[in-house]
Amino acid sequence: GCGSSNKGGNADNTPAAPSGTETDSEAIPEGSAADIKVGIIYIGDENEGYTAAHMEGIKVMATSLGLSSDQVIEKTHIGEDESAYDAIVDLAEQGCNIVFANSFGHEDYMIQAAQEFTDVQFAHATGFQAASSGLPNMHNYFTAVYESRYVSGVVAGLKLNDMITKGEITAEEAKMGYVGAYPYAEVVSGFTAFYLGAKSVCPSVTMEVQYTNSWADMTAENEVAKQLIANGAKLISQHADTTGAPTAAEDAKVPVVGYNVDMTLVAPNTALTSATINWGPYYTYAVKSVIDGTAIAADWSKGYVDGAVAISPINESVAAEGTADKVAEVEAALKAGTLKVFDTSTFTVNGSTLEELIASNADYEKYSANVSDGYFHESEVISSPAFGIIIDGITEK
Amino acid sequence: MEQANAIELKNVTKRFGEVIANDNINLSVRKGEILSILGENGSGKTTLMNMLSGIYFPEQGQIFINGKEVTIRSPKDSFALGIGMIHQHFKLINILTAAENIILGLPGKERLKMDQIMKDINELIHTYGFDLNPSQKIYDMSVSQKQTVEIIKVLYRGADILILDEPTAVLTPQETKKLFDVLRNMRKAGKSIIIITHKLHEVLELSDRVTVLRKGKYIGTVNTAKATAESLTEMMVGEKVTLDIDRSEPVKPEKRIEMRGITCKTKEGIKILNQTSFTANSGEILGVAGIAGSGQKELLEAIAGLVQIDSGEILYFAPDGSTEKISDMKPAQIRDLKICLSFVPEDRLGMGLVGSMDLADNMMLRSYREGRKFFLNRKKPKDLAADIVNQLDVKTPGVHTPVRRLSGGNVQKVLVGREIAASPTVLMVAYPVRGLDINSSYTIYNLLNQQKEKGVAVICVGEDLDVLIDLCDRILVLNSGKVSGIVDARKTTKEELGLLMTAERKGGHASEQRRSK
Amino acid sequence: MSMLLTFLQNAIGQGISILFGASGEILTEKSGNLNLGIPGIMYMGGIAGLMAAFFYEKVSGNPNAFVGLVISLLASLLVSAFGGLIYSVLTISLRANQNVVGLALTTFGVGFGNFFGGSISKLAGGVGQISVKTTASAYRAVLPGLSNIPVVGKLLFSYGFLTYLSIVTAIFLTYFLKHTRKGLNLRSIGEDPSTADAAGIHVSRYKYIATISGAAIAGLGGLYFVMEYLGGTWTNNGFGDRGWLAIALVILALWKPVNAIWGSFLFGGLYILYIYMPGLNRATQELCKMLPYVVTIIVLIFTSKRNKHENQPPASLGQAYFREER
Amino acid sequence: MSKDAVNKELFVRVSKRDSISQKKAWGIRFAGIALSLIVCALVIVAIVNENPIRVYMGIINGAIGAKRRFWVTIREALTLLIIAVGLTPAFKMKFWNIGAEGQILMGGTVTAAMMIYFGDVMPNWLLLIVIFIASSLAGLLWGLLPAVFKAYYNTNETLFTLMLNYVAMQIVTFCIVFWENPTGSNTVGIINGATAKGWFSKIFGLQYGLNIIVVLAVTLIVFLYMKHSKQGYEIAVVGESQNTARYAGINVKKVIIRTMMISGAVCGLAGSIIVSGASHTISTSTAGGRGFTAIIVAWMSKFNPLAMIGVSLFLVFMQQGSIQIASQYGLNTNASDIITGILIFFLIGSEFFISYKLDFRKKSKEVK
Ligand SMILES: Nc1ncnc2c1ncn2[C@@H]1O[C@H](COP(=O)(O)OP(=O)(O)OP(=O)(O)O)[C@@H](O)[C@H]1O
Ligand SMILES: Nc1ncnc2c1ncn2[C@@H]1O[C@H](COP(=O)(O)OP(=O)(O)OP(=O)(O)O)[C@@H](O)[C@H]1O
Ligand SMILES: [Mg+2]
Ligand SMILES: [Mg+2]
Repeated sequence: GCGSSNKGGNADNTPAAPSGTETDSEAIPEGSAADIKVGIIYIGDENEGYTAAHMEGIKVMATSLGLSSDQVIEKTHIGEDESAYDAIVDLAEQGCNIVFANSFGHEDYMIQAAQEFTDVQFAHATGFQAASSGLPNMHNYFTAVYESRYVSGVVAGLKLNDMITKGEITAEEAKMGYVGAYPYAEVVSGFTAFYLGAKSVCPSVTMEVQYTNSWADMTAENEVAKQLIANGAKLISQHADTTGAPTAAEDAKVPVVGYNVDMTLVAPNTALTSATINWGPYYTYAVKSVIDGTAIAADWSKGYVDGAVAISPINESVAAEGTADKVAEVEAALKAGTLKVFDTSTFTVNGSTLEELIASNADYEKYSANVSDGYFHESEVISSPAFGIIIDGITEK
Repeated sequence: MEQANAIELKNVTKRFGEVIANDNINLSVRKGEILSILGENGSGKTTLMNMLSGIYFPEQGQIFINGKEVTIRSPKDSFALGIGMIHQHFKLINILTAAENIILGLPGKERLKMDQIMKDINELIHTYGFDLNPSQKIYDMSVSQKQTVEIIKVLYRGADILILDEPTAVLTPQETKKLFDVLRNMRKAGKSIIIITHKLHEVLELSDRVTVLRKGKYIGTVNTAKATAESLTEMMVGEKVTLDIDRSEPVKPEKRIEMRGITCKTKEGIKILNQTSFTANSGEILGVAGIAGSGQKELLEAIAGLVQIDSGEILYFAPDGSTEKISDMKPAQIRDLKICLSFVPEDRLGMGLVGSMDLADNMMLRSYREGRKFFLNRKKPKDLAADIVNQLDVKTPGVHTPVRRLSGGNVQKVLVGREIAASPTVLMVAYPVRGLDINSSYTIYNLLNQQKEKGVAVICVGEDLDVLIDLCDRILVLNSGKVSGIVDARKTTKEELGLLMTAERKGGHASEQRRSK
Repeated sequence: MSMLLTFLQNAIGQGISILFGASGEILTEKSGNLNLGIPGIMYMGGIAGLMAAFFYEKVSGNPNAFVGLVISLLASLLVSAFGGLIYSVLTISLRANQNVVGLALTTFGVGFGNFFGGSISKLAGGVGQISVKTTASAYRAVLPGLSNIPVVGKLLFSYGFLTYLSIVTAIFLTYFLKHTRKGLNLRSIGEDPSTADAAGIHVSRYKYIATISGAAIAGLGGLYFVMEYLGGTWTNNGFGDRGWLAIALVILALWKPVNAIWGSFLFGGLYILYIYMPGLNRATQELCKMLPYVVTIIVLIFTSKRNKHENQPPASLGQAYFREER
Repeated sequence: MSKDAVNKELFVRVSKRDSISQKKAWGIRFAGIALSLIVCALVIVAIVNENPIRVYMGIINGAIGAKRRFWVTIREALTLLIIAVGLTPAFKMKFWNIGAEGQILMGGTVTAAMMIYFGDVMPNWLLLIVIFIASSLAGLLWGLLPAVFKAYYNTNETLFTLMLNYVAMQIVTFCIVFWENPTGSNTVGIINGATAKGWFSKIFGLQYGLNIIVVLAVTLIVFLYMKHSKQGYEIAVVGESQNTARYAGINVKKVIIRTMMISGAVCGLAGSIIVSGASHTISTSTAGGRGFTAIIVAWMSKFNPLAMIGVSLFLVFMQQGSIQIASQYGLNTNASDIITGILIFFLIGSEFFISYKLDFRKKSKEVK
């Protein structure tokens, strides 16, 4: 049940468009895509990988649904403060039927707006409060990027194996360095998946994580990568938004796995691949739901099955031989559901399995809802990542 | 063929906003002569000279140098024509050495060869008999040393025409004499010299001809030989004036200020006042004489509470018979005791007045705190400013003109006017007529005498010994921070004072050199 | 040992941009112009070099590293000099307030950098796709023999030519200011333009030249960052606050370019120290990031206690000069 | 150029204007604004290839085209105004306080702390008073530090205050580690979102009523203080010459410290207006460069608070407007910084023609 009759006073200038609720759906004729308006606020702009990926997703959505350019209003550089609220409300007042926001800190402001504009749909990426807010027009979305990180980990593991075989490093020296943004579940979940992917092919691998305390700080990422390399990392990966780490890796001639965008131009001699997210499927789904008048899920997080995640083309000149075949195999298994990234039999925490810990340690009890059937159900309870555990083999600095 | 004039100005006019600083001026300077320019404060002397030196550009009129019409757009053009000017306010860079200042802006080998430059300068110093160390920094120099640098700067450039704007205002009689010797030597060498000064005796002593300006207009030029102090003053002012100081006898002198063994040190630890003791009485003018930098400034500042005192004490004897120890007190504390010490400092715009504020706001500089109100009372100072403008004939567009815009003499009138208006019991003045024209100077002397007659204790630091002798009742002579004598002005002579000022001048140099201003 | 070496090497790498900025600003300030637009100008210099290289590599199918270097260097110098020109016209000829113009120029310059960064990013096909590898390789080329010497080679010879240029520039400027006639004239303008004017020095010409060349030198700091440090790519605001640190360094270096050399290395080191300090958690790391600023303040307090005449800012700094002004 | 032309080369003399009528002065300023708008239009047209009239309509629409936009413009202008007003005493004293960013951040941080820790323990009106006092004290402290060292050691305040901005920034980041929600997210989120404790309450039905009242009151007080109070007079004297101040019996150290305390306190209060009155959160971008823009506002207004109202409104108007056209035409938002820069260049450049006039005359003779 949605409060469709509860029109906000400011929505008068909304064109005779559907208000995206289930009850209205029957009344709306086909082809109403022509009347729909979509708004989105971005934390950054096309110069920053994370936002660029969202922009790409919006483009995919607009193309596939046949929206014209004046049906999509984009606002860049919206901070995580009152300006987010101003921008969201402005979009709602401009007649947008659905408004997206792409940064974590936008969520509170979006909820504020969602309370006022009950016939506009609001969808927020990386957030976690939609379901608990009780607002029918508030939604969260994310992707199972851990799947693509796992796959990129496999690519990394194969490269390490290759280096061991060639005698460049010993099996014990197979240490990876990871440039993380914050010690935040999204990051932890991501690098754990990456590590597990590498470990699935290179059992001796270890990983050191260092944080930059920023989502996008090219210099810090660059410097942290250099430090990791100086500290013995033989391969670099990242969960931070710039090309800082690949630049450093290219300098040091250390193989690197990127994030968000293809890094081969920045690091032609060392970039292996990047874990990427396709936001297109979600945006298409959400906007289509508004057009069709169907409900949008409060939480949405999809992976390989829906084409929401992928890895960028493998740089054949750097990757180990046979990588493509192995990747295809792993991807197929993920799609089929036969392979679970957070399979609890593949890792331990302080020497114990996750199941043992949940049973014995009060700190881990909160994960009990996530763990069943031998694996950790990431992004299933709510869309945003929940895996915040440092497993054995990974050290944090 | 008659030889062309070195300089000839025809109908030159210059305006600053509404002020016509120069109005159709004609002037000529012959080769090999010294021409004085006389005029009251603000009559446009400096402005006129600045047009020759390329600082200002005339609105109208023509300039001929050696018979050829020229356009002088910048100081560079002026140098090229062989004109060198020594400005009223020193044009020296404090953090540079004398030598660096001298070669400033000159063409030459790009890489500086200071050794060679020093040699050249030392040669010049030797030729003209100056006393200067070219590698000394300007901030370490006394006023007269800075003056010397200015002169060498012009000579080094090989100027044929020399303009000096009030060069003697800050010099001692001895230094002035030396300067005049140099100028006479230069005249002998065929150079043309223009000198601006307010001291008539210097005009009469040095120059060949005198040109007089009044209120921006050209009045006339006379041969010095045919002129007298009185005739020149009349030309300047436009009417007959009497140039006498009528000194009255002190009335009921009572002890007001007593300084007992005061010693003050500079930051570098040099004693600028050394065991100085004296008393100043009500109803008399106590003169303070000494060569520059002997501690005159500090003497007044010590009383006013502006310098740190190392030892000794200063006592104030109030008219009601009570006594206060005011050494180690800040100006505000002294004022809180209701002691009214008025002080006209040497540095008018850098200390006595706020240049960017108008006359009215400057009036309350020392009194704004009166009353317990949080907000200012602006009516009183405005009225006071209007009074002073009227009474002292201050030339200003109005009481809301920033004082920085006024000419030197008028600035001084404003400052003295304010200090007297506070009805002080002690009035301290430092170089009260420096840079002032004759008429204004006598106005100030009369004001001091009036104060004395009112029973105020006046302490006056001065450089013109003739004036001190005519004006004061007693004269205190400072020598390297020590009192070398206190004499009766009615009985002393210039020679006696000169002797006291210079006798056994040990260490005097050091303190003189430390003076930075 | 290798960690220390990496640290020192990167401290120097971090310092070079700041050194260029500080050297340029010193030259500018010596003429009495306090150019707070330097942070913006450094962005302008960086993006201009990158754009020039980008279009060159795009247009020429087979780009030559050296040609790319020359083109981007010229573009960087020109555009940052243009920033200096805007500042000069407004403050010298039109006598506008230096602070306002400087701050506005910084706003303008940062916007300029990010705007064009975004634009070429779009042209390049998206974020992270700008790459001028060929040109950047010329900037990053090191002397092959020397850089291979163990330790010393890494510490002293593992940098591109801009690093050495920054040091040479600082030394040359020191020599210029101290031992040449023009340097002397320039210093005198910064101290007292009316005196310099009376001495026949062309005040506005010197001010223009010093400000514009200062801006060009500072712009090289941006170019260094983009080409040598980042290897020829761009992110918005990636250059961060280095421009402000450069202005800070001017004061710390007491207006002497040679002092800025070690000062910039110190800044660079403190800037990245938190990455190398063991035993920090996220909160204490943030405190550690305060170090460059706190150390600057402490050094500042200590130097201010010795108030020598020679260590003061140029006396006329920040003031417009008009000959006929009283 | 022909030889002839060289001889007739124009020779421009600059001279000070006598005085200029208010009408003419404003005429020149408007000409400056008009010229700047034309140049901006050219720039925009070059980039987006749009009819400039439509672009300007877009700007107006973006700044005041809707009620909400209008109020956002007002809110932002008020914030800028109070910071500029806060900077005025310091700059009037020739104390180069470029540390407003830090003072704002400290005020904002303390405000956030009060909201977080005292949100449940006192009524909102009391909490707001506590916030005003505490944030002012925080800004005051941040202004006091450089002032003390300036007064006693003559430490360069430009650098000191600049560095304190960064220190404040790190303090905020440090606090965020403890206040962030959820852990690791590095965002504090809306504080007291449910209870609205510590938020500016509506006044006269206006959401930003309290912002208006506080800012205008502070502006008026600072105006009176600077222009008509004895302390304001002391500030002007110290700014002109410390020697004169000493001669006048002013305790220079005291004035420096007191003035910077006031300046810092107002900037700290501005921090509370941003946090309590608008964003309800704290982050490193809470000050967002306003501390620097406010310097421009203060100088361009020649420290006249009335002019500051106009200048900050104009700058914010153009900023909000350019953000709108950026979104409308798919421009990068950084274009708005370029436009702001150009505007300021022209506005401040036009001041020259108010104080000076140009005489063109033919160069008649050359100096040989
Ligand atoms: N730069 C200036 N701006 C405005 N007014 C000026 C300027 N220079 C001089 N004046 C005005 O022009 C008039 C002439 O001033 P000038 O300095 O030439 O006088 P002067 O004869 O040298 O006086 P003094 O004996 O006091 O040195 C005065 O009214 C003065 O206020
Ligand atoms: N600070 C500076 N840095 C670099 N070059 C400068 C600097 N100052 C001046 N120059 C250049 O040096 C040359 C000589 O300058 P200078 O001011 O000495 O002019 P000039 O040739 O002596 O004078 P004019 O051309 O007016 O006769 C000029 O071309 C000027 O561009
Ligand atoms: Mg004069
Ligand atoms: Mg004079």
